[in-house]
Amino acid sequence: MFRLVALRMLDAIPTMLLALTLVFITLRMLPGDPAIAALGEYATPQQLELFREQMGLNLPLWQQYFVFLWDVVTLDFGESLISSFSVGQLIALHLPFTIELTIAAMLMGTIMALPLGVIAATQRGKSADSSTRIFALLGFAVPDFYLGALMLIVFALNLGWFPISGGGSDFWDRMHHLALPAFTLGILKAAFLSRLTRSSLLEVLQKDYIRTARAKGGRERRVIYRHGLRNALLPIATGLGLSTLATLSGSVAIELIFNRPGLGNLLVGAIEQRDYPVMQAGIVVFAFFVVLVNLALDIIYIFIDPRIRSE
Amino acid sequence: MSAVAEKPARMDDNGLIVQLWAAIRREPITQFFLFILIIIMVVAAFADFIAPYNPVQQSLLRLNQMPSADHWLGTDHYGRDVLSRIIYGARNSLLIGIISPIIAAVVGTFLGVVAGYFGGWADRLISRVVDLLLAFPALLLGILVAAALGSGFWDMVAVLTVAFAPQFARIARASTLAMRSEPFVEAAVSCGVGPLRIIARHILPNISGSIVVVLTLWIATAIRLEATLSFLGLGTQAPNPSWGNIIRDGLNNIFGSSWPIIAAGAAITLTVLAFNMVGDAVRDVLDPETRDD
Amino acid sequence: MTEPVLKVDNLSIEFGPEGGALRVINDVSFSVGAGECLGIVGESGSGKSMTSLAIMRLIPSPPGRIATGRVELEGRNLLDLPMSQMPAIRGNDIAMIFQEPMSSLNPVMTIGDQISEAIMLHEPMNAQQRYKRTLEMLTLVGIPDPEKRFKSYPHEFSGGMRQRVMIAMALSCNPKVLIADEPTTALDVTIQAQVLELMRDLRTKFQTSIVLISHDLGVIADIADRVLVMYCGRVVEIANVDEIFADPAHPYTEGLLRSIPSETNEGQRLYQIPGTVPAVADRGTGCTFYDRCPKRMDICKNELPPHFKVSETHSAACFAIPEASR
Amino acid sequence: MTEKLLEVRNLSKIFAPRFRINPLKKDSSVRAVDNVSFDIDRGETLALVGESGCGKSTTGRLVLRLLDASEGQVTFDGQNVNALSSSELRKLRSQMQIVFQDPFGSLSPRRTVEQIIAEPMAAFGITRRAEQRERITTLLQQVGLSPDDMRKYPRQFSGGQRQRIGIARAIALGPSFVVADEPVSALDVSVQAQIVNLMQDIQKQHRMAYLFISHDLAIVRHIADRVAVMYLGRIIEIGPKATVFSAPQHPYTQALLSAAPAIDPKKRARRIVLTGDVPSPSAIPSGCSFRTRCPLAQPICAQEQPPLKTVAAGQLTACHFAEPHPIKIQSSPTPLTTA
Repeated sequence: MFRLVALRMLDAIPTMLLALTLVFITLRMLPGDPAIAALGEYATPQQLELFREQMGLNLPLWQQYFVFLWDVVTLDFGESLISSFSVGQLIALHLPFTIELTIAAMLMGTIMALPLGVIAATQRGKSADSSTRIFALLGFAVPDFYLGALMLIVFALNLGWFPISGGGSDFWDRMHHLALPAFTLGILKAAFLSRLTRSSLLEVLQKDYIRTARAKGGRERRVIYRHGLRNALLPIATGLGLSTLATLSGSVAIELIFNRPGLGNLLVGAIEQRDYPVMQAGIVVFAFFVVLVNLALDIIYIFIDPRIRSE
Repeated sequence: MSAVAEKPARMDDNGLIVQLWAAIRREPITQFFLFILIIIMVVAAFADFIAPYNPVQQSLLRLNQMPSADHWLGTDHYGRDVLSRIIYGARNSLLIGIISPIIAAVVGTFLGVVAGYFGGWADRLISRVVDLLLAFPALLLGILVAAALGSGFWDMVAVLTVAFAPQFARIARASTLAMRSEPFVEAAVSCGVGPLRIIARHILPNISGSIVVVLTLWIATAIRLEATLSFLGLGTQAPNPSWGNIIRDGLNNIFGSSWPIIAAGAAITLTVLAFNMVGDAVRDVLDPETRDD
Repeated sequence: MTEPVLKVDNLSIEFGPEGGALRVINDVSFSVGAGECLGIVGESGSGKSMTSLAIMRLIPSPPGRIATGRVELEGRNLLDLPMSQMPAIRGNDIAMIFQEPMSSLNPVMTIGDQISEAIMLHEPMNAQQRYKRTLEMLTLVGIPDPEKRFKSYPHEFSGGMRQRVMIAMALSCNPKVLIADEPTTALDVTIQAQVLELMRDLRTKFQTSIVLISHDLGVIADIADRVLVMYCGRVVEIANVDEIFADPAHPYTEGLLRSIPSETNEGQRLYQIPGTVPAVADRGTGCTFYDRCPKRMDICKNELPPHFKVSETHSAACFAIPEASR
Repeated sequence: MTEKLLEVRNLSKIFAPRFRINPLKKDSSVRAVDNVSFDIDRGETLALVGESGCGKSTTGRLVLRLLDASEGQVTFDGQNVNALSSSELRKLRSQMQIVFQDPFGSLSPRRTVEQIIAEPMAAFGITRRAEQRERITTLLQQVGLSPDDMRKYPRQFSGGQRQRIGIARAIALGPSFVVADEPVSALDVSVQAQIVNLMQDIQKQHRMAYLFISHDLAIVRHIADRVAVMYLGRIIEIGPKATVFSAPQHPYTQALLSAAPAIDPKKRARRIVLTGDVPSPSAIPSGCSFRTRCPLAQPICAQEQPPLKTVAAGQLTACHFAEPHPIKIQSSPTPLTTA
């Protein structure tokens, strides 16, 4: 089992490399001069040349590629063009807010979704099922930033229960700031995950071994939880992984709405202000999380699926 | 129990449209959303005739007005008519939201079928890249490509195409692989039929159903994603209205009026919901095994 | 014969919405005595598996529904019991094994846990006793190295071994009746021989009554005492195993036996039953075999033949059975 | 007047992952078919029997070059099939055809019966609609369907009828050789007889050769002229049907024959029940691959792989302990007249 975990970790390295290559190719080889993109259409040729030199953009492409990889490996992302902080410092400052939001939202979403999904599956076709379907449809149709804006208008602006912007200072203040954005994302995740739980469970409940469990005298509760849900956990875990990444990227918009000093806010600000080093680093950090979550998922699978264990 | 579990009739009996219409007629809710969808499309197409005001016309005389007989949805902090902005915004949102998944479907299906049918190095390359892209949430890919490309109309289309094509490639590849091992494809090979003809006659017709299903459902996602990117300032740019950037504008003026946010968000929600419901009906006809109830 | 352990009376099962329901099982009656093995033969769509699921009340409902009939276990009608009492009977009084050993075991639970779960559900034993009993059962069904195999997962077993595990699980609570639904169909012929031999051994050891369902007449001939032939949801013939193979009374049974290649018809053209099994919706009021029957008469078209006795132990539903022998 | 149609020599197929980067992962290459040789004459039926995973279906596909062989050679009607270019191969396909096991999967669900049967014709230049129609009408009548069925879709037919359509497609261009891959095992007993009879009728009419792949010994006994028994990718016994069935020399063939459940109670007495399971094709035992289950196994079996050696006229057995035996068998082992 340990060997398999190690194997998966090794597998993640080429994936990360590929992801970095993708980021590099997109940022450097797509149409558009990064220097012009950074300095704007009206920059003088001298300015552009200076910028290119600073950023190493006048090196041959393959050299740029290795410089880029080396910078990532040594966690040296250079200096921001706008802020006085280094890029590394900026990321360190902003990252915690994004992580706490993602974790809080996923916790809320999962805790709401699992019971809802099980109820919907076992009460298939009844009113509880229809309500979760409507919940899921709305959850899919309402954009997260719109729901966030509505929450902000109602609970922060009009009712004044929650702060309007910022990330908070001490622990309880941070929780207070976190509540509304986390609930916004969490409830949308719950809509998706409850439906996923329902369909995964329903699919598992069709399986032959469920019939075996009934035939040996298992009561419905036991059949559904011990045999059904335990097996449905496999697709649900995949859904949780996807959902975590979607929440992570969804936090970009939510951070903008609630004006939280998170990574998404930093990234979007950098794109807008053409702060090229910050933008590049922000995307690399997101890519890192994508690879990390997928790795975590692979490892979780080793623990919950015996078939993978004996591979 | 083959006699009891006869599968529902497929598109080869009746035309697809006939079946789809029959399915829609059975569901009053789907009818309602189809009606909504048609209205939204008509409004977007004839925005020039329907919108009561010029959407970019500013007026200092009527800033942040509440809804009234003159301005059904009020005005924003530049005094622009919110209803007119939403009507014009529908254009951008719908065009990008419909065109990009179609292009993505064509590109993705091509790649997926090539990878799935011919295998070999082409498959390895395509699969590896597709797997990687699939690991990224669509929004993140959108942000990445938008950061590199910019935010014109075709830039947005390209952004969404890159974000969605991997989904189609994955489905096309998987279904092609499944079809390839079907005995009827092997039978065609053993009859001396060439690969291109097999793809055209046996593979594409059998996978097109699932591609169309995914396509209709991804249109809804595309509209939402375009709105999100515009909201983040990476999509359609002000003063050109799109539903996403109306909300962005609204957020900057949240103390002045919340009407633009509420109205534009409702427009997105309704449109996504409508596409989704109609997409579900399409799926129920084309791909009845995966239906959700 | 002594009092039957299991008695099924006029069982009918419907599928589909109320009003538009189709009757897939019609008036099925039979009984199984203590220690007896009853074989049920039929082709796909004959309703043999549905009948066995109905005994356990495991028919997916909706859309399925038991419309009429009784299923008596030692005189007690199971269909009268509230559904909440069925789990106490399943696995304890009546156990079942299925056709697909590959998919009938829970993939994320160890073999040992699955067997000891069955024991836990019905026997008042502590964990240690259960463990011991499970090992005994594994040994009994011929699984080598049971301590080690206890911790194995189903995917680590071959099809034949999984079917042994299913048998161990089914017999772990000493059921009165074992229903085996095509237990060897998914297995290769040499493995099938192993499993059949195991079932024969265990039958003598446990004195369990067995209902064996199969489409394979060879398998039925191998271990059944009596045979029930089903066609289109009805019992068309029932007899002792020797009678049915030597002297089939129903034209369907006869056709079935003659269409199997064997030493006796080698080199000859095989007998073939013309036509195909009619769909459930197309079954008329008369004999369901009418369209394909070489002995059909006018009466068969619209009137359903009742069961006529050919001998004390042999009956068949056919008007062509001569009056004299009835 | 026998005339050799197909010659298979030392055919092997190894399924291996294309490349292995990670040295920690197990080698998962599988030798599915190992050094298989046989001949088929014009108009003859050779049955390939064995249990699942023994490589019999793979062999059928290698012979038709629906799969490319790793080693060995197939000669069909004097042509080296392995050496043909893909366009030459396509031309040859009118002469060699296949009937599949799965009557539901082998017909494209979205095409009519007419389109399905016309496909091989179109591939061979018969494109005139009227000519196609005429031929399809004849073919449908030959396989016992009505010409009106032409416009229907596969799902409107039962399993047996679909198998008839599959046969009509296979014989559309008048092939001289057909691989029948478990053609009746997905069918109900009463329908099996119909299809077996049909295949025999067609064989007589067209003087076709069959490679009849099956696990059902009763049907093989009925339809085959010669029988080859496979175990873990190798042919372990091959010979005329009468000899193989009445005097099998390989212990596996003996066990296989005795294991088939029989209605006749007399046959049940002398059953040989093998112990253990078939080993995985990725871990084939050394020497004789059957030794792990063989009641006769000796040390030599683990060291040396027994070659196929002649034990009677036309009968070859791959067992260290098989001895030549005198054959006193008529064309049929039991008198036919009693039926």
